[in-house]
Amino acid sequence: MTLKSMIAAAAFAALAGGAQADVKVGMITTLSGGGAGLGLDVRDGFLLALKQSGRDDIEMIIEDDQQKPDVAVQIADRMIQAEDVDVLTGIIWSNLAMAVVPGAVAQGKIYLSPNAGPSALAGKGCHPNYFNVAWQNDNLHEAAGAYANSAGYTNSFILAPNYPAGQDALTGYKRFYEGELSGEVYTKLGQTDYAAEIAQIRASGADSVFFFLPGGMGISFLKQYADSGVDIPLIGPAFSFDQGILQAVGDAALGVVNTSQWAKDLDNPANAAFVESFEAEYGRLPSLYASQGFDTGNLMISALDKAEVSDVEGFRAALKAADFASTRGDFAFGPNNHPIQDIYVREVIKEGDIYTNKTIGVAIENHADAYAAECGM
Amino acid sequence: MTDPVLEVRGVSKSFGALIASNDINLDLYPGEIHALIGPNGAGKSTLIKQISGGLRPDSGRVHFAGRDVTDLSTAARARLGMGRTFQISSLAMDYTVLQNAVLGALGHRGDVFRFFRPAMTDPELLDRARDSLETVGLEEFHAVRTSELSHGQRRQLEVAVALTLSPKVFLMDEPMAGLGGEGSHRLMGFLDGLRSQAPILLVEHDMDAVFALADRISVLVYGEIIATGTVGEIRENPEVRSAYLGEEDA
Amino acid sequence: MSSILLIEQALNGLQFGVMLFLMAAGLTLIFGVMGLINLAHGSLFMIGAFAAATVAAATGSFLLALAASLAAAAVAGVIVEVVVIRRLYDRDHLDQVLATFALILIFSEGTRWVFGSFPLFLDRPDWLSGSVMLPFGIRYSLYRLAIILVGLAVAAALFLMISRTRIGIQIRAGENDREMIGALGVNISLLYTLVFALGAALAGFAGALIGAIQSVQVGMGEPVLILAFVVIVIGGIGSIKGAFIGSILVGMTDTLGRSLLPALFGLFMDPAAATSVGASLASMSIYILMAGVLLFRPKGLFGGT
Amino acid sequence: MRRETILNFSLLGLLFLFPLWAWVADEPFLITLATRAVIFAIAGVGLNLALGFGGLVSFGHALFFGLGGYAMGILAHHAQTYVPMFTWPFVIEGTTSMPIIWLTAIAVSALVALGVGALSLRTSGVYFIMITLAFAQMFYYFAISWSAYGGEDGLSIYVRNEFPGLNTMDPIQFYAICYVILLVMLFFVFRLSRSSFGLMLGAARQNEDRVQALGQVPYRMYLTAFVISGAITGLAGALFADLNRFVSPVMFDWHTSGEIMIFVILGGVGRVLGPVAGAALFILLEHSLGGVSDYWHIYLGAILLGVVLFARGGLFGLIAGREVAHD
Repeated sequence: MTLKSMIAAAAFAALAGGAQADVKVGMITTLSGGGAGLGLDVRDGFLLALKQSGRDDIEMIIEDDQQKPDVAVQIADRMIQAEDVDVLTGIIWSNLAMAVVPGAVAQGKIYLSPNAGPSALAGKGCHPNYFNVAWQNDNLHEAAGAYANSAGYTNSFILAPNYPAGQDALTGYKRFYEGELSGEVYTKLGQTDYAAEIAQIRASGADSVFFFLPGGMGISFLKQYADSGVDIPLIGPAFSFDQGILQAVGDAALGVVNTSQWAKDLDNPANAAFVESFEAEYGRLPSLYASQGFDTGNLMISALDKAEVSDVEGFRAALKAADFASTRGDFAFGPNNHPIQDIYVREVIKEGDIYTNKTIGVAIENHADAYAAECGM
Repeated sequence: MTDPVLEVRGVSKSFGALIASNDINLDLYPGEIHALIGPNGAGKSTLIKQISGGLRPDSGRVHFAGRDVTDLSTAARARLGMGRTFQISSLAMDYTVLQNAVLGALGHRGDVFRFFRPAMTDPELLDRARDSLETVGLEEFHAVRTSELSHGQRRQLEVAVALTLSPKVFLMDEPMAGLGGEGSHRLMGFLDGLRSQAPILLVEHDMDAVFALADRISVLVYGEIIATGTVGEIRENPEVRSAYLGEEDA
Repeated sequence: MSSILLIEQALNGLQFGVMLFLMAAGLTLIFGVMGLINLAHGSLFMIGAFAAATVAAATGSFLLALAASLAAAAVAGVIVEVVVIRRLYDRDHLDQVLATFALILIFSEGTRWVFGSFPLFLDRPDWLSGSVMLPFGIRYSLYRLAIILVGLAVAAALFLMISRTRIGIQIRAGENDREMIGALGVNISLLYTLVFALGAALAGFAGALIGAIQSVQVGMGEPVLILAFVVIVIGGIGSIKGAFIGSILVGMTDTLGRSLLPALFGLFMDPAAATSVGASLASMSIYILMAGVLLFRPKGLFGGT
Repeated sequence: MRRETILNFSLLGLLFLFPLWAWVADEPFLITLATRAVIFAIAGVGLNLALGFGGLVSFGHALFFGLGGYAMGILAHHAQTYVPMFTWPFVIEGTTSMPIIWLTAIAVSALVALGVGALSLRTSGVYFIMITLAFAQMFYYFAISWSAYGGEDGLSIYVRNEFPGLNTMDPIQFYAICYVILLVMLFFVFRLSRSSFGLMLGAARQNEDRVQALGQVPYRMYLTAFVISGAITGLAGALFADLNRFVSPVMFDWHTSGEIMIFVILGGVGRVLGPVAGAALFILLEHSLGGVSDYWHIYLGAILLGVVLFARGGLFGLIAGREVAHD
C-alpha cells in the first residue's frame, strides 16, 4: 500500500490546483433515445431553480443514462467513486431508480428523486438519505380511484401494461375506487395497437375507463380510442397528458380527466413565477416533469441554505423540513421521506393552438402513500 | 466368387416428370474398378448421391458391407467405410493441406468430441495424414492454404482425404476433371494401385482413363443402365456405340 | 365472449396483419431479390411517419402527407441503397446485420436531432373519422376499415406487378438466378435500387398510415420491424405470398391472443392472476407460433424445400 | 513472433496494467469501466465460439446473458431475503457464493441453449438469425411480466456476492476475479479452437458436405458449439449482474444481442482475442463519444458502419492482417 499512497499523493498534489466547488450534484437522467423528453424537462427545471438561486458554489455533473439500468449504475459508480458527488438526482424511470438508489444511499450519498417512486423504496426499502420529491408511484392512480368515486362511477374498465408499474397502477386505483370492475386488462409493454382492448371496452358496458399507459403507448391509445367512437369517459394519471405529449395527441385528448399533483394553472405565487420564467428561459410551456425538477432543485437549495452538505444529520433534517416554496402549493414529507400533498383533477383543454390542462378540482387532500407504515425508519 | 461390397438394387428416383434413376442395378466387387459412364445429364451424380446418402431413392435399396444402408445418413454411411471424393472440390478451403488431411484422420478415428487436446500435434493423426499426403504426392505442400492450391492439387487432396478414412469402397465423382495430361496420368497410375486396397466406383468423363483403368464399365443413359461389362464388351456393344460413343466421336 | 366482439377482434387482427404486410412485403422482396437482410427497414417506417406528420402540419392535407411519406421513404431508401447497402450485397448476413444495425442508430438519433425528443402530431383526416355500421350490427372504425382496404389493394397491386409487368418478371428472374438477369441485359444495379426504393416506400407508407393512430416518435419502427421479421420467417423469406399469409397469421394470433388468452385462463384461475398470466403468454404467442412453424417447416410456409 | 500474437499479448497486458494504474492513481471508476469491458469481452468470447468458429450467426445471445444475470439475481435475492427458492420436493436455498452462482448460470444457460439450439439449428442462414432473435424476445417479454422477480423493474441486490478470501466490493479485487475468468475462458477457447472438435467445427463452417463425408454430423457439432457458447455468455451475464448489483430484462433486449455481436465484429470474427479488443474498443468509444454530444449514437453508428464496410476483419484484421492458418 505504501507505493500506492505515495503515487496517489503525488497525483493529488498535481490535481489539487483548481478551486473546488462546495457542493457537487450528480444528475443521472435520460437525455437520448425515445424517453429523452422527460429527462430534458427534469434537467431544465432543476437548472432553472439553480439559476434563480444565484448560487455559484454548486457544481452540476449531468450524464445521460440512455434509459438503460446498467448504464445508470455505471454513471452512479463513477459519480460516487471518481467525482465524489454529495447529492444524486435526476432518474426518471423506476427500474433505473431501483438499480441505482439502494447502492447510492448505502454508500452515504443523498438521493433526491425528481420522478420515480417505486413502492419498494417507500416501504421496506426506505432510507434516511432517500427523498422523493415527486410522488410514490401509486399516488396519482389512487387519486384517480378517489375521483372516480366522487364522480359517481360504479363500473370501471381498467388497463395498464404488464410490468410492475402497470400492476401497481391498477392496484393503486383499486385501493381507492369503491365500485365494480367490468374488466381488467394488461397490455404488452410498448404495445402500439389497442384495437383489441378498445373492442373489449366497447363490449364491457363500463361507465368509466381508467388507463395507465405512459409515453407513446398513451398517445397511441388515446388516438385510437377517439377514432373508435367509444364515448365512455376516460380517467388517467397525468403522465399521458403531459405538456410534451399532449400536442402529439391533439383533439383526441380533449376533455379527458386526469390526476396530477401539479398543473400549470395552480394558483400560487411560486407556480406563477415558475411557469412564466420557464417559458421565458426555454421558449416552451413547462411540463409536470419540469415542475418536479424545479421543486427538487429548490428543495436542495433550501436545505443547503440551512446546513452544510458535509453535516449529514443537519442536511437531512433541513431536507426533511421541506422549507421551500413548492410549485404545487403545500408540500411536506411523510415519515418515509415521501411527499404528503394535494392531488388535483385536471381536464384537457385547448388554449389557442396549444393543448393544455385546466385544474377542475382536488381529488385527494394531503395524500400520503400506502407504504409509509412498512418503513422502519 | 466373393460377395459384392456395394450393391444397388432396383433404385429409382424422379424429380417431377424427370426420371433421374430408373430401376438401377449395380454392384462393386473387391479389388475392381467399376466405371460409371454416360453423357451429361444421364443421372450419374444423382445416382452417386443416392449411394452416398445425400438423396433418398423413391424405391429400391442400397446394400453396403453386408447391410442395408438405404435409411442411413451420409455420415453414418461414411462411418461404415464409404470414402467419397466430390465432383466440385469439397474441402475446407481456409485450412492448410495438412489440416484437411488430419481432418480425414480424425473422421476415421471418430473421437471428434475432444475439446482440449490439440489435434494438430497428435502423432497418430499426423502420421496417418502425412502417409496419405505422401501417397498422392502432396507432402511438400502440407503448409499451403487449400484455397491457394491449383485445381489438380485439390483433386489430389480430395483423394488423400478419402484415403485417410481407410474406406471399404471409394466413390469418386470425376476425379480427373480439369486435370492436365500429366496430372491425369499420375492420378491414373495411383488409382491403378489403389484398387487392391478397396474397390472404386469411378464416375469419369475421360474415356481414355476409363478404358485404361476399369475392370468393368456400366453405361448410364437417361437414368437407365443400358449395358454393363468388361472394357472389351462395352467397346463392342452396338447400343453403347450409338447412344454414347457415337456422339463422343463426332 | 360474444360473437360480435369476436368478429370485431378478427377484423382488428386483419387490420394489424395488413399493416404488417406493408412492412414485410418490402423486407421479403429485398431479401428475395438482393439476398439482403435489412434491419433498417423499421427506420424507413419511421421516416415515412415523420415526413407525413411534418407535411400534414404544414399543409393540413392528409393525402399530401401520405404522398410525402411515400416520397421521403423512397428517397431515403435510394440514398441508403446507393451509399451503403450496395456494398453489402455480396457480403455475408453477419455484415449485413451489423451494417444495418448501425444504420438504425444513425437514423434514430438523427431523427431525434432534427425533430426533437417529443412525439409529433399526426391525425387521421376528418373524412375518415368516426365509425361505420357493418352487417350483423358490427360498429367499426372507418379509418381502420380504410387501412384494411388500402392494404389489400396494395397487396393486390404487388401481386399484379410481380406476375404481369416487365419489372415483375425481372424481379422473379432475380430471385431465381442472379446471374441470369445480368445475361438478359437488365441493368442489375438499377433494378436493385428500384426494388429497394419500392420496399422503402411501402414501409414509409405503412408508417404514415399507422402514425395517424399511433405515436409518431423515435424508435417507433423497431417493434414493427421485429414483427415483420417474424412474419417473413413464418411465410418463407423471399415469398410475397408467404409474407401475406404470415402477416395475417401474426396479426390474428397477436390480436386474438391478447383478447382470448386472459379469458381462457380466467376459467380456472383467479381473475387478477389470469389477466397477468394470459397477458404474458399473449405477448409471447407470436414467437411461439414462429418456433412452431419452423419446427415443421424450417424454411417457412412458402420458402420452398 | 506473428503480429497477431503480439497484439494478443499487448491486449492482455493492457487489461492487466490499466486497472493497476487506475488503482494506484485512485480512480476506482476507471477500474469499473475496465471490469465492464472484461465482462463484455467474456460474453463476446462466448458468442465468438458460435459465430466465429461455427459460423452460426446468433442474434439472440442476449438470452444467455440475461439468463446468467437472472441466475445471479434470483439466487442472491433468495439468500438476502432468507426465503428458500423451493420447499418441495426438497429445499433449495438461495446463495451469495459466487462460484455456486457461476455454476448455476453456466448450467442454466447451457440447458436453455440445448433446447433453443436443438430447435433453431434445424434452420440455417437468415432463418437462424431470426429464430434466435425470436427466442430471446420471448424471454424478454416473459422477464418483463414476471412480477415475482421484479418484472421490468428488475432485481436489486445490495451487496455483491461473496468469493472466498476476497472483498468483492473492492473494485480492483472484483476486477481481478473477472480478469482471471476471462483468461481461463480465453485459454479454454484457444485450446478448443485447436482441438479435434475445433478443427471439425471449423470444417463444418466451411463445408458441411466434407464433414458428412468424414462420417460426422454437422448438426451435432453446431449444437455442441452453441451450448458451450451460450454457457460462456451466461457466465458473463452473472458477472455483469454482480458488477451492477442489479439485473433487469434489458439484459434480454435485442439491442444487447446486437451489442455482443458488435464486440465480436469490431475486434475480428474468429480470432480468439477478437471480442476482447472489440469490447475494449466499444467501452472506449461509448465513454469518449458520450461526452462529445447527446447524439453520440450517430457517431457510434457511423464508426460501426465504417468498420463493416471498409475494415473487414475488425481491429485484428486491420492490425494483424489476414488470419494465418495455424498448425
